[in-house]
Amino acid sequence: MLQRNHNHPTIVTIEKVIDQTPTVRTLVFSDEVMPNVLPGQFAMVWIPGVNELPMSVMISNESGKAAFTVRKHGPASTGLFNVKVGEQIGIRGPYGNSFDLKEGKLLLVGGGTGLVPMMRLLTFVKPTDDVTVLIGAKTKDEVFFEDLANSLLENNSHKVIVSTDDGSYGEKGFVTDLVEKLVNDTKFDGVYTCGPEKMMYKTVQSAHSRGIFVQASLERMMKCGVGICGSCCVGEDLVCRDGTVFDGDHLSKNKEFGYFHRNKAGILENY
Amino acid sequence: MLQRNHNHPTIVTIEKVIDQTPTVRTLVFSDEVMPNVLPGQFAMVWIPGVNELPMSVMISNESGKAAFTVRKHGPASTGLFNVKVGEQIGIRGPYGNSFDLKEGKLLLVGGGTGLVPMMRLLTFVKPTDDVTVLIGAKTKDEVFFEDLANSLLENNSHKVIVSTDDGSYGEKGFVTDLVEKLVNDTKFDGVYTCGPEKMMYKTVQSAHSRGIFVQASLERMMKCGVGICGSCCVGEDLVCRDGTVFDGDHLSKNKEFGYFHRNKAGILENY
Amino acid sequence: MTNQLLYSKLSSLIKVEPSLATSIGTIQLDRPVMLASGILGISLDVFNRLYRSGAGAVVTKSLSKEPWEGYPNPTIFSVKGGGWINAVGLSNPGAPNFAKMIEPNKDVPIIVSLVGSIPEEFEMMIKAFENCKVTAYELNLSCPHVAKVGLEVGDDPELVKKIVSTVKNTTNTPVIAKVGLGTTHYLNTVSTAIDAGIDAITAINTVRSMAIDVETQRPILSNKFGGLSGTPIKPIALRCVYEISSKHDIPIIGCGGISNWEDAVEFFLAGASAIQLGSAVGDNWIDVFGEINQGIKQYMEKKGYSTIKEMIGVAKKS
Amino acid sequence: MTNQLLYSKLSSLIKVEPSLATSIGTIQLDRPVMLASGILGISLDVFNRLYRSGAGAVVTKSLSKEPWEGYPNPTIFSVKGGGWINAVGLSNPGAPNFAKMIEPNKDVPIIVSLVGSIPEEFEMMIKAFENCKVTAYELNLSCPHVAKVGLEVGDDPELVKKIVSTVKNTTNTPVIAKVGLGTTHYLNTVSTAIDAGIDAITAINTVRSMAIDVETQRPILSNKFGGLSGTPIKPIALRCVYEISSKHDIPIIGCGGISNWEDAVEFFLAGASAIQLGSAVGDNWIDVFGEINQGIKQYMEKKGYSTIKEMIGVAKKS
Repeated sequence: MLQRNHNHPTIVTIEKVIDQTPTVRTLVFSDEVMPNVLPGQFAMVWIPGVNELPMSVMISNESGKAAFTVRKHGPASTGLFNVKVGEQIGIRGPYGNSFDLKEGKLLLVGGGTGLVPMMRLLTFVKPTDDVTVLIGAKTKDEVFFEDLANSLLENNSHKVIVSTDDGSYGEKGFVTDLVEKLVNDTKFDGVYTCGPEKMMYKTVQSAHSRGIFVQASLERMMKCGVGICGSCCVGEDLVCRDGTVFDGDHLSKNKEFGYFHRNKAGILENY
Repeated sequence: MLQRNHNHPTIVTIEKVIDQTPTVRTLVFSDEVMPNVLPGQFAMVWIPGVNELPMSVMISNESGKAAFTVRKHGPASTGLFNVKVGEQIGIRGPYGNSFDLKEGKLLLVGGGTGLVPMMRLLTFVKPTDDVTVLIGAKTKDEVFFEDLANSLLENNSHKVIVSTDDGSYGEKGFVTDLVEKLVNDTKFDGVYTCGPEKMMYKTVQSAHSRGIFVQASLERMMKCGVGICGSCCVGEDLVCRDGTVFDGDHLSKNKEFGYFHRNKAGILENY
Repeated sequence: MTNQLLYSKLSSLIKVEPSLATSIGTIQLDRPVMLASGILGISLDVFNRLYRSGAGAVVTKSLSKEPWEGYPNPTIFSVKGGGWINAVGLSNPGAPNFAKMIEPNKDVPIIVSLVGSIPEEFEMMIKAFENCKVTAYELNLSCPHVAKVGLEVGDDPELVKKIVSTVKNTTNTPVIAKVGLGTTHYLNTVSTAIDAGIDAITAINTVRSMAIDVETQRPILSNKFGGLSGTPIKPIALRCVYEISSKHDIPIIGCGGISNWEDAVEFFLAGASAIQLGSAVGDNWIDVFGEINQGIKQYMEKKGYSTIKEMIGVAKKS
Repeated sequence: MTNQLLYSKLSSLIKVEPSLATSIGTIQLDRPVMLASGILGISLDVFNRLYRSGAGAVVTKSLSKEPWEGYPNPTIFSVKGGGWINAVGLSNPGAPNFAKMIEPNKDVPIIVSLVGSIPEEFEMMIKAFENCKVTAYELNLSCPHVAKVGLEVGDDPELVKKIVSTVKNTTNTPVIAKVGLGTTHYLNTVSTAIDAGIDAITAINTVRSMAIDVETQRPILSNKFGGLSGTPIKPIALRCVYEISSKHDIPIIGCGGISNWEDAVEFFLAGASAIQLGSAVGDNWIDVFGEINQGIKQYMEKKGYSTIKEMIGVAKKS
């Protein structure tokens, strides 16, 4: 094959599709680059004839393979959700920075497909780390990666806590209330979060207000992934190029984080 | 400075000009690449505002420096001949292949600026080699590089023989007659020649007819130096890309070598 | 010239720090390197950041009367052989929304890029900016991948004439026309714009192009066609700047594949008073502005120039 | 289509060796990769060598009525950002001398490229080849750096019409028009040529460009302007082939920056029946023909194509 240009789509074939929930699927593929990306990095994923969207790169238990875990909502994500085994997609990247993983007591807070970078982050923890993973979901049907988190942490002192808003599984209530409680009781060495912006916003507040190191991996609508189109700007920051991972200290000074994102026309919209 | 593209002119400044004869000068410059080219390789030399021409790269006794030894005849070579110390020229390359230097008894036959690759070749001979250098010239005034050849060979068993057509210096007669005599008496391990095409043609004949390994470095009008323009083709060979160095065996089968070259319009002309 | 030479000789002797300030007609900039239209141009916070990073001015995304979503992805990717192809489709929040967004601006020289298909649209849009600090307007007459606007306008001399005259009658702010390689001769568009009173020319826009993925056997862009930018088009853009400056006495802003200080200097020598960066930001991120400013300054010191002006068009004298 | 699919499915099952043969209208070639005009095209010995190396045909240098020396050096160099700029100036031995030179040819499919400014010149030149094996004539209507011929002709519809009709009335050998980006819309030149009876189109020629050396502050080419070739123009050329094949039912030869098998396939998928190589020879030398043929063959095996024809224009179906 000819030399790879990481800003040009490289075509890969989907080898396996795993249903995580009725609306979430993991698509597994082989590639030289994507299995080795850092937690927080993403790829621009082209579904030929449909669309292209930024996706955090999911780990695979098979070496030489990576995956995308997608929830269907818009046309692009639904297009990716519907890709079948043997079909081809294009990938650009990896793009973006990654988490600064501390040692000791770690708290990971993930919601929905925001769990993807959290799972990859777990592959980097040291055996000596004491890791707590919070998985937030609306209801039982939408819970996934709980077993995966436990198996990735089998050699660590760890807790994996699931909370559902309706209490249909695990603890009842918002995961952010759980975060507030945990950071109140425990002095974590690092808190890491990815998921719905409001969830990340509160998690950052809870930790940062107590002087605890916290990082969040932001999600925005993207067109280029390389800092050209500007679609993903949050205040003066570009999620694709300055992020996706930002320190709580930095985010707490950003007027748009937690409140606004831009639509396809670049107009600010409320969360 | 930005990255160098060896097919794009790199500007160098002439630091020293040495008059070799009334019509031949050596222009010395500093460069990272040109001091290390192989014997037979050439550069495309741009004289801003004047022209560009192919030049064999001359050695310099100072490290980190190279030179061009030019005889003024056409507008291009006269333009280069007239470049003063402190003035700038552009260089592309190096281009072309190089001599296959044998060990043992070696014969080098050079005429005029054809001595340039011969001098560089001498820097590659082993102390155990027995080297004979023939320098051919029309008359005394046009003899140069005799002392240089001797000094380059001071650690070798060697002979440097000059012949002038008019006998005004060294032996009288055509250098090619001297070649014929030498290859008749001695079984050389390698014969190398560069200079006027007729001289090279006879030298190749004399050696090749006796089964002696012989190579010649050809000169042709060139525009691109990379095998695009075709100006330098000799039969099916492109001097810039397949040469400048060719084996006597190959040349002896070429119907144009020794007889024809192409003018700027690409029309065959006799030597 | 001899005075200038003498001056630069002197200034090099007495080691005057070269100035990066430049003027494009009546437009005065502290630095000659600006952000090209279409790049990062939708947030005032980002504009301030770019200005701090060394951009002499920022050109906004091309704004239309109404908000536009642009084309579905893929809209941008890099060509294997170098450069980028994009068909974002002029997505923008619309002139009124955008004007509100930049109203607080005090520091950043903002050049507002406008796109439309009839003179009235341009007139309305400019009115929307009456409370904003606008350094200049750049009329995008050369987008290669959106119908009814861009090149379809630039390729229509009558329309160019009408639009430029209307805009010039609407505002006293300097007006720049951005031209590109369309289906007519861009030099005619330039002449028409000059006759209609344009203040400066930006050359050139991206060049209509395409790439096909051989595995899936389809054009990569959702719009199939897009504009080629980056190093591949630099020699074409440089030729256009040289041609315009050889034919007309009009300030020129060079744009097209400039990725380092040497490229920038080439454009000054060809006749550009300032330059714009686009793809270089994608390749080298925001530091590229400072790096290029620095490189230009070192070149000026080496050559004994104390002002950008001394460099402009020097290559035409050879 | 379904038959074709079935056929390719079958052929992939029964492992039919894919064929590289292609036809450009009535022009039949064993291989789809040819040498572009202007490259190495002045010696029959070299033509034979290129043919042995895998070229399906060789296009000669553009020949004029009289011998031309071309411009002084520098005439060719590589751009730092990639690709080549040349202004050789159409140096050539003149049609009569050239015709004599290729008279002995039996094996090599030679496409004779012609350049001129009036129909009569083309007529005279073609007569000079009456004793030669000529596979086709390619009219160079798009040289970007020589006055009175090339683009000045291609940009003049009336002249194009006259020249093409005259040539078609002079010979029964197929006639190809080579177009490029000039000062008018190349698609109009294509339409005009087709109306006048042209048999095929080669797209595209090099793109008018320039480079300036910042040290000596002068254009590098003696002619100042030259034509940009190589990887930089590939996306532009591909777009032109796609546009032509979308608008007209005419055989197309793709040319412009093709440097590997993947590029070649892109052009087939866009609608080209064959392709030409120029700069790639300077970059990778003569082996490039065999390498690209090999790569195309492997692609065809992988995709189950047994003929080039099956690939042509497939990207337009998406």
